[in-house]
Amino acid sequence: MRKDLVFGMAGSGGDGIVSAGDSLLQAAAAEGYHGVMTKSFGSQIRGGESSCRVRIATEPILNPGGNLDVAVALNWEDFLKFGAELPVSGNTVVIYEAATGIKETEIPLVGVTPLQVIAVPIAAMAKETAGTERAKNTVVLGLIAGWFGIGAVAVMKGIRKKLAKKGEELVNANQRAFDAGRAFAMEHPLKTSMAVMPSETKGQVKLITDGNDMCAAAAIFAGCQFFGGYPITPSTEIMQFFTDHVWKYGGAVLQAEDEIAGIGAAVGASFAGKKSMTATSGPGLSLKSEMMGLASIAELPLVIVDVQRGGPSTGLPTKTEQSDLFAACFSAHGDVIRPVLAPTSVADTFRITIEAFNIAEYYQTPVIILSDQEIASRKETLDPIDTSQFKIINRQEPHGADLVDYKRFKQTDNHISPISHPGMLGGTYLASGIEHVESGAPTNSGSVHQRMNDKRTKKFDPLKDRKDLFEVLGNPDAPIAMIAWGSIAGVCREALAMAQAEGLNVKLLVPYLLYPVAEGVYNEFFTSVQKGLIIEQTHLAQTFKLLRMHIDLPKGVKSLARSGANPFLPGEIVAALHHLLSELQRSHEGQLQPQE
Amino acid sequence: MRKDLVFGMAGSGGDGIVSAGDSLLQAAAAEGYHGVMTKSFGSQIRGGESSCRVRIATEPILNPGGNLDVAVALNWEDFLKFGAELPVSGNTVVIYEAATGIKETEIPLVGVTPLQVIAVPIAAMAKETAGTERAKNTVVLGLIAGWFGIGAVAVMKGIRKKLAKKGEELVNANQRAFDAGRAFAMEHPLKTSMAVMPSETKGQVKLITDGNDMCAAAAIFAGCQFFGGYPITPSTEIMQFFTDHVWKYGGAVLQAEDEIAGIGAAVGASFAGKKSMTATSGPGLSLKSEMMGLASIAELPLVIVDVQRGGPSTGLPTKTEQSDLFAACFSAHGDVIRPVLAPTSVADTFRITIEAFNIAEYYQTPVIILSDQEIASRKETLDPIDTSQFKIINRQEPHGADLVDYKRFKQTDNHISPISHPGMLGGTYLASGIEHVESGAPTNSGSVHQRMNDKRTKKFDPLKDRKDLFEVLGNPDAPIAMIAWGSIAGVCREALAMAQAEGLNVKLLVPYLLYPVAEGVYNEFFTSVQKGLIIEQTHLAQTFKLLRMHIDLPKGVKSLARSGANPFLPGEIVAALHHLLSELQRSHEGQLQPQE
Amino acid sequence: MSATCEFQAKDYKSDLKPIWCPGCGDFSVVQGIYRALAAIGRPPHEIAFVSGIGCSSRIPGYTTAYGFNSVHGRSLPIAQGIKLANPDLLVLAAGGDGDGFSIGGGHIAHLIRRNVDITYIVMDNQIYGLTKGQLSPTSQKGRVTCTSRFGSLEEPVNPLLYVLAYGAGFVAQASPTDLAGMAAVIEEAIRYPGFAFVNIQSPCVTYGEEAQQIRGLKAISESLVSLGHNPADRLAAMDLAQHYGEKMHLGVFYRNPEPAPTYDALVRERQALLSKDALPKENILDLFIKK
Amino acid sequence: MSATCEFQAKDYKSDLKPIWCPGCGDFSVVQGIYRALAAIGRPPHEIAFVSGIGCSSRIPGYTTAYGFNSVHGRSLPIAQGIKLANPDLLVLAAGGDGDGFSIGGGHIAHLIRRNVDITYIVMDNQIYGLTKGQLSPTSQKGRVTCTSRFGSLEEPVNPLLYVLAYGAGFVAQASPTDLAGMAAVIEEAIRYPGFAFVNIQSPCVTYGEEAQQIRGLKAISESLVSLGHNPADRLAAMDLAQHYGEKMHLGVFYRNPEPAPTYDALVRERQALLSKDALPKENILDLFIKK
Ligand SMILES: Cc1ncc(C[n+]2csc(CCOP(=O)(O)OP(=O)(O)O)c2C)c(N)n1
Ligand SMILES: Cc1ncc(C[n+]2csc(CCOP(=O)(O)OP(=O)(O)O)c2C)c(N)n1
Ligand code: SF4
Ligand code: SF4
Ligand SMILES: [Mg+2]
Ligand SMILES: [Mg+2]
Repeated sequence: MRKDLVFGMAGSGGDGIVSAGDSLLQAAAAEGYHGVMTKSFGSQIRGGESSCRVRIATEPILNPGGNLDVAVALNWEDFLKFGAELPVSGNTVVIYEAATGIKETEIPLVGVTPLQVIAVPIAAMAKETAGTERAKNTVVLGLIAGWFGIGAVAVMKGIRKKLAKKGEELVNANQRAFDAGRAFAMEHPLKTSMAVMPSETKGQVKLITDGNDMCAAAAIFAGCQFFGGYPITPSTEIMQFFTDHVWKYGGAVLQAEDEIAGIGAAVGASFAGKKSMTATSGPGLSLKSEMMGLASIAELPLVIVDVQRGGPSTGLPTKTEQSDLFAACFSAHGDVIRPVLAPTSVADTFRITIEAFNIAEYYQTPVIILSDQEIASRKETLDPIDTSQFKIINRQEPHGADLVDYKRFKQTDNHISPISHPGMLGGTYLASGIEHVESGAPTNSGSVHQRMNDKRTKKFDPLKDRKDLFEVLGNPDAPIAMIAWGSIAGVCREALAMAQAEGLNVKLLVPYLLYPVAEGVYNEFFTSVQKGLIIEQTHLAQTFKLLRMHIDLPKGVKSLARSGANPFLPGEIVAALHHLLSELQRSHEGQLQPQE
Repeated sequence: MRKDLVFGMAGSGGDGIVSAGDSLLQAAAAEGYHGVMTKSFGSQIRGGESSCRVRIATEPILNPGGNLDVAVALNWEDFLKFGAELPVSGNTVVIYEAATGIKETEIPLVGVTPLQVIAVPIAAMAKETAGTERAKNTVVLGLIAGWFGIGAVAVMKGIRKKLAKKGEELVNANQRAFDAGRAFAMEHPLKTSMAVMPSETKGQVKLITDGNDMCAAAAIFAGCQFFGGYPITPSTEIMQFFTDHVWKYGGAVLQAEDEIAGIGAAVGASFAGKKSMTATSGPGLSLKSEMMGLASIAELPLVIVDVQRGGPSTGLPTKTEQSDLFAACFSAHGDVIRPVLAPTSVADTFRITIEAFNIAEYYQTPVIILSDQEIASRKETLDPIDTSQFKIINRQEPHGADLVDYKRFKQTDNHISPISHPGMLGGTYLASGIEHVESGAPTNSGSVHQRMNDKRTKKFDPLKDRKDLFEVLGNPDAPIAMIAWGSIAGVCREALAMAQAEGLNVKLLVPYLLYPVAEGVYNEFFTSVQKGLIIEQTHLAQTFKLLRMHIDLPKGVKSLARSGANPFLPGEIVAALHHLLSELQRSHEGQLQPQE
Repeated sequence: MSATCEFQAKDYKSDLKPIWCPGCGDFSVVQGIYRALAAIGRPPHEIAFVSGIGCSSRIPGYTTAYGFNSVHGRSLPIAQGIKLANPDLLVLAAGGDGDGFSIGGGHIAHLIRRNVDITYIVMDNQIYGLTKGQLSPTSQKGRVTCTSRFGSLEEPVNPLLYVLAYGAGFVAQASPTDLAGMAAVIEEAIRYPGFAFVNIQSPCVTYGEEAQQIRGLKAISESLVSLGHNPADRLAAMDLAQHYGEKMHLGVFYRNPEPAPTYDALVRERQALLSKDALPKENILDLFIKK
Repeated sequence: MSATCEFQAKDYKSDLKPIWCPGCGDFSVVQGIYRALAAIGRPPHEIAFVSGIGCSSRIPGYTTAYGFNSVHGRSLPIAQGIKLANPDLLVLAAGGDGDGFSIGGGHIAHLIRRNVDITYIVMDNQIYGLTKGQLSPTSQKGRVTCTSRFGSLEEPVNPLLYVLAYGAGFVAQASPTDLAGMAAVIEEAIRYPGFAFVNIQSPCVTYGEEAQQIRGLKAISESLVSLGHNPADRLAAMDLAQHYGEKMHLGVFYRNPEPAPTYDALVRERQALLSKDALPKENILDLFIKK
C-alpha cells in the first residue's frame, strides 16, 4: 500500500477539474491525510484549459511533489499544455477520457511509457448516470475512490454539503455518477494496486487553506488593522480576505486607485499608530518603491507582501518565480536596509507573517514578505496551530520623560527611538522623507545625514543573530549542502529526504530571513561544506549573488538557478547532488595522488 | 607663482556670490586657465545662504579640489554653514567683510590658524564706489584680480557684456567697484605672494558648461529626438536644455504630469522609432521602476539619466551622493540586466552620454546614466571637443527577408533582433510587457520564458569586454589600488597624483560601465593588487558590494564609503593609502619572520 | 468618404485568436474598431495601437496595427510619446475602466489639456475582469464583488463628466447593443482632430452584473440623436453625462465645433519655426562658448 | 462658536522658522490655518497635517500638529490612511498646484468619490516654486518659464471645475488678499463633514508672474457673496468655476446642503455591525476548518 500519491488532472474550463481537486483534498483531510493542492490555468479567464495537482500522504508533506503517480486527462489537448506542471513518468497510471477516441497504446505522451494506461468513458458515464456531462468530475472522483481508496465516503459527504441548497436531485445525480466511477474502478483493478494506507490521524480536525488567506489571517492575528492595496494576481486574495474580515476586528481596508495610493494609505495608517499592510506582486512592488523609501527614512512600521510571479514587467502573471529578490532588497533609491522574509509553505506563512509584523514594529521599518505564486495559491491541509505560542510585539511608545521635549528620532543605544502617533499628547513631531535631526526638523547637513544613516542601518544588527529565522535540516556536519528559500525550499526538503535515503551526506539551509544577510549563520553553515548548491527559481541566480555579495562562499558552492514557471522536481535536485558527490570524490582522489 | 588655486566664497542670497564665481570662472577661461566651479545653497529658495568654490589652474583639473587656498566670507554666519564644502586649512588666506566687526585674530574658525587673515571693508567700498552694496561681489572680484592676478581685464569685459543692456552707468559703477578692490589688494600685498602663473593657452577658445547641459547637448548630438520628464532637483536642467533646443532638430520634449508619464512617453517615442530619453533624480528613479522593466522586456532602446542626490526618499535634495547604484542596477522586479554607465566629469559626460545612446540602440535596452549632483551642477572649462571622432550607432532595422513573416523577437546569433517601428511596412508586431514568443505573441510557457530570459541576458555579454569603458591610471602593476566612479573618481585622480608624488606605488581603476559588472576587467586589474580601496559616497558600500557580488576581491581590498554631502578630500584618501602601505609592509615583514 | 475603400475590416484583424470569454463584449468592440479603421482606410502599419493591462487591453494584439500591450494604466502616456515622436501615425489607445480611471486616472486630464490627437477607447464593464472580479472605479455604490462582500462604500467615477470637465473636444459613448453605431462613433472619434474619448459599455459576461449585460443595457439605452441632443452644446452634454450609470446614452455627447489646435500640430509648428536656429549638430557644443 | 476659545492661533505655530522667500504667499496661508484651527479649537495633538513636496508642502512643519511632509504628490493617499485608521483625528492635507494637480492628480477624484472627511488646501501659485520655476499644471497657456522658453503649449487644468465634477461636497477659493476671508473659508472647510477642497491663490514672489502677485490678484478678485452666488447651486458653481484663471472668485463655490455620509463614518458603521461576527483572534484560523 502507498503512503503518498500525486494526482494530476487537466481538462477544459467547464470540466470542473479544480473543483474535483478541492473535493479530493477535503475528503483526504477528512480522512486524516495530509494534502497539498496546486492549480494551473491557461491565460483565458473562462473556458480555457485548467489543471490541478493533488498530493496526498500519510506523513506531512511540504511540496506538491514531482512526477505524477496518477494522471487524469479529460482531453489530451489541454493535458499537454501542462507538460511542466503534470510530468508523467514510467511509474504513472494514466486515466483518460475514452471519448477522445485515442487508443491506449497511442496516447500522445512523448518519450515515456506509463505504468498503466486506462481509457474510461467518463463523459458517457456522467451523461448516463447524472444526465449531464457536467458530472464528469464526480465520475473522476469515483474512479479515484475506487482505485486509490481515498474519499469513498468523504467525497460525497462534501459534495452533498456543497450542493445541499441546490436540491436533492442534483445530489442524487452526483451520487450516481460517483458510484458509477467507483464501480468502474472496482471492475477494472489496476495491474499493481496503488491504494493508499489508511491514515492514523483519521478524525482529527484539519485546516485547509492557501498561502494568501493564511497570510491575511496571520496579519489580523498579529494585530494588523489596516490594509491598503490594489488588485494584482496572484496576491489579490490577501486583500479579499481583509475585505471579508478585518471590519470585525475594528480595522479597515482600502482598495485604492493604484499601488502607490494603497501603500500610501498604509503608510498613513502606520503613522496614525496602527499596524498596517499592503500586498502586491512584481509590477506593484516596482510602483511602491518610492513609498517604501519614505517608510524607511520616516521609520514607520509597515508590512509589504510581494507574491512573486514571473517577471520582468507583466511577464508570466500566473506562474511562480523568485525573481523579485533583488527588487525586494534593493529597490528604492538611496541607502536603505529593509528586512525581507520568505515563507516556504502555507503552514509557515502564519509564523513568518507574524514575524514580519514583529520586526516591522520593533525596528520601525517596512518589512517585505516575499511569498510566491506557488505558496500563495496552493492549498494545504494543516494540523491545528496553537496560536498561544506566538508572541506579538508592538512598537515602543514614548512615556513620561520621553515626552518632555519629545525627540521622535532620538539617538538611543539600540538606535530605536520611541514612536508617538497623532492623538498622543506631547508626542507631536514632523514625519518626513527629508533628512532630519532628532526632533524631526529637516536638515541638509551631511554629518547629520551620516549619523542618521548609521542609526537606520545599525538598528538592524541584532536581526542578523536571529538564528531562529533559519532552519538547518539533515546532518549539520555534512560536506554537501543545499540552500533554498520560498516554495523551492519545499522541493529541496523533499530532495533532501530522497538524497539521504540514497545515502548522501547532505544538509539543507532554509533562510526565512533573506535580507539583511546574516553572515554569521551562513559562515557557520558553510564550515563543513565542500560542495553545495544554491537552488532558486530566478534566471540571474539572484540568491547566489546576494549571498556572494556578503559572504565568501566556499569554492565548491554553485548556483542551480532557472527561470520561473518550470517547476523544479526533487529528482533533478537529487541528481545534481549526486553530481556534486562525484566531483567531491574526484577531488579527494586527486589529493591522494602525487601532485604534478 | 602658483599653478593652482582654490577659491571658496560664501554669503547670503542677495550677495551675488554665485554670479561672482561665474564671472571669475569665465575670466579665467578667457585668460586660458582651466577651471571648475561648484555651488552650494541652503534650503531656502531665496535669501538663504549661498556659496561657491572656484578652482583655477594652469593644467587640466578634474575635481573641485580639497582645502581652500582662498576663503572669502561676506559674513561668518553663512560661511560657517558650509564647513564641509569650504574647508579652511593652515595654508588658506582668509578674506572677510570688515563690517562684521570681528577682529582678524578672532574669526570664528575652530581648530585652524589660516596662513593670513584680512578684513576688508567690502560693503563700504561697494557703497562708496558704486553707490550700492549690491556691488560687493564686484569688489571681491577686484580683490581677487589684485592679489591673485586673475581676471584683471577679463572680469570687467565679462561684466560689461552682461550689463550692456542695463546701461552705461551700471557698467561704470561696477568698474569703479572692481578697481577699488584691485587697488585695495595692491596696497595690501599678501605676506606670501599667491599670484597664479600666466597660462600658456591664453587666447584659445574654451567652453564652459555643467554636466546637465553637457548631457543634454550630447544626447541631441547622439540623435535623441524625444525627451519626456518631470522636474526634479538636481536633474531639471537637462529637460530645460531640451525645451530650449530640441525643436530646432525636429525633436520634441514633454514636461509630463509625473515621472511615470515622462518615461512612458519616452518609451512610446522609442517604440515609434526615435531615440529618446528621460532624466530624473532618486525619487523619480524609484517611480520609473515599472516602466524600466517594460522597456527591458519589450527590448526598447531608452536612456534614463539619474542625477543622484542624497537619499533615501527626499533625503538631501541639493547634495551629492552615489547611493542610487543599487536602485540603478536592481530596481524593477524580475530578472533584468540594464546597463549602467557613469561619467566622472562634465567633460566626459559628453562621451558617456553618446555611449549610453549607442548601447541603448545597439542592444535595444534601457540604459541608465548615473550622474550625480556634483557633476551635473558644476561648471568646468573645457577645451573644444572634436565631435567627429564619435561614432553614432543606430538600432538595427529589419530589411528585405527579415520583413517576410517578420519576427520582432527573433532568436539570432548575437541575441539581438532587428527592430521595426510604426510606419514601416511589413514590420507590424505586438510589443508587450508580457512574456512573448519570437513573433511578439503573448505566451505563458515556462520554456519560452527561459529562452527569452536567456536572450535578454546573453545579448549583453559583449559589453563586458568593452575595456574602453574603463580607465586605469598610475602604474598598472602597482600593489596598491583604488577603484572609484562618478564624481568621486575625480577626487581619486587627484589623490593618485598626490600619492604618486609622495612615492606610493598605486593605481586607480575608473569604471564608466558599472553594470553589468565586467568581471574580466576587474580580475585583470586585481592581478597585481595586494591592498586596495573601493572609494564611494554611499553609506552601505554599494559599489564594494556590487563588485563582491561578481568578483573574488583580493582580501586586502577594503571599502572606503561614506554618506553623501560630506565631500571626500584628496588628502584624506592619500592618508588612507598610506595606511594601506604600512599594512602592506607589516604583512611582508611577517613573511620574513619565522612562522609560529 | 471615398466610394471605394482600399481596406476592408478583415485587413485589420490579426491571426491571434482572442482569449476573451465566449460572449465578452470586447469581441464586439474589436469588430467596431475593424470597421471604423476600414472606413478610415489608413494602412495597418501606419497605425499604432496602445493599451494597458486588462482583458480589454488585449485588444491591440487582435489587430494588424503596430500594437503595444503595455503596463497597467499607462496607455495614454505611451500613446502620447508615439504621437509626438511621429505625428503622421494614427494613434489609438484603449483599455478597461480600471486601467483608465483608476490606476491611469491621473493621465487623462493632461492628455486632454494638451489636446494630443489620439483616440482613446475605454471598454467600461464596471469590473476588473482580468483579475477576476474586483470593484472597479465605475462599479455602483453598494455593489458586491470579491473585494466588497458587504457592498462597495464608494460612489463610482463618472468618466463622461470628467472628460467633459477636462475640456475634451470629442466625447461619445457606444455599446455592443448597436455595433454599427459603435463603428460610426469610433470612426468619427478617429477623424476628430484632437483628443477624442469613446466610452464603450462592454459587458463582462463572467463577472458583470445582470443589469450590465446586453439585455440590461438595452433596457436603459437611449440614442442621443433621438433625444435631439446638440453635440456642439457642452453644457447640455455635461448635464446628460450626469446620468451615467442610470441611463446609457449612445452617440456623441460633445464635438467641439471649432477644434482647438492639437499639441502635435503646435509641436510641428514650433519645430518648423525654430529649425533655422539650429547649429549643425556637430557644432552643438559651440553653445557653450562664452563670447 | 463658543465665546471663549480654548486655543489661540499662536498655539498652532511651531518653533520651526519658515524658510519661504520673504513675501511668499504661503506665509499668509499658514496664518489663515492657525486662525481657523484656533476657531475650531481642537488641540494640536489631535490634528494630523499631511503634505507632499514643494515650497507649500513645508507647511505642516510650521504648525504644532502632528505633521507629515511626505513625498511629492501623495499627501491625499496618506491623509486618507490616517483618517481611516483613526477617524477621531482632524486630518488636513495641503500642498502645491504641481503636487496636487500634476503628480498627485490621480488621487483627488478617488478621495472625493469616497468622501473621506479631510480638508485639502492647495497653495496654487501657477508655478513649481521649490524646483525653481518650471511650468505647473495651472500655468497659463503661452507662459514662458525655464521649461517653456518659447511659451507653454498646454491649456491649464481647472482645479475648481475638476473637483466639482468629481462631486466634492465643499469647494472654495481664498487668497492672501483677504486673510480673514481665508481663515473663515478654511474653518468652514474643516467643519464640513466630508471631503472639502480649498484652492488658495498664493503668490510666488520669486518665480510668479506680475499678474499673480497680490496687486494683480486683487485686480481680478471678486467675492462670491457679493456676486450673490448661492453655494447650494452646484451647476452655478461649475459655471463660475469656468472663469478660473481670468477671475479670482473668493469664497464658497459649493457646499452640499445635504452632506453625504463620509467614508470614515461608513467604515465605523460597518465595523460596529460586523464586530459581533468576529472569532476571537486566537481562533482566527478556525475559519479554515471545513465543516
Ligand atoms: C501595476 C499593476 N497593477 C495591477 C495589475 C493587475 N491588473 C491587471 S488588469 C487589472 C484591472 C483590470 O480591469 P480593467 O482595467 O477594468 O480591465 P478589464 O479586465 O475589466 O477589461 C489589474 C488590477 C497589473 N497588471 N499591474
Ligand atoms: C517624485 C518627485 N518628483 C519630483 C520632485 C521634485 N519636486 C519637488 S517640489 C516639485 C513641484 C513644486 O511645485 P508645487 O507642487 O506647485 O509647489 P510649490 O513649490 O510651487 O509650492 C517638484 C517637481 C520630487 N521631490 N519628487
Ligand atoms: S472576464 Fe469579463 S471582461 Fe474578461 S474576457 Fe471574460 S467576459 Fe470579457
Ligand atoms: S519660490 Fe515662490 S513658492 Fe517658493 S518660497 Fe519662494 S516665493 Fe514661495
Ligand atoms: Mg473593467
Ligand atoms: Mg506651485
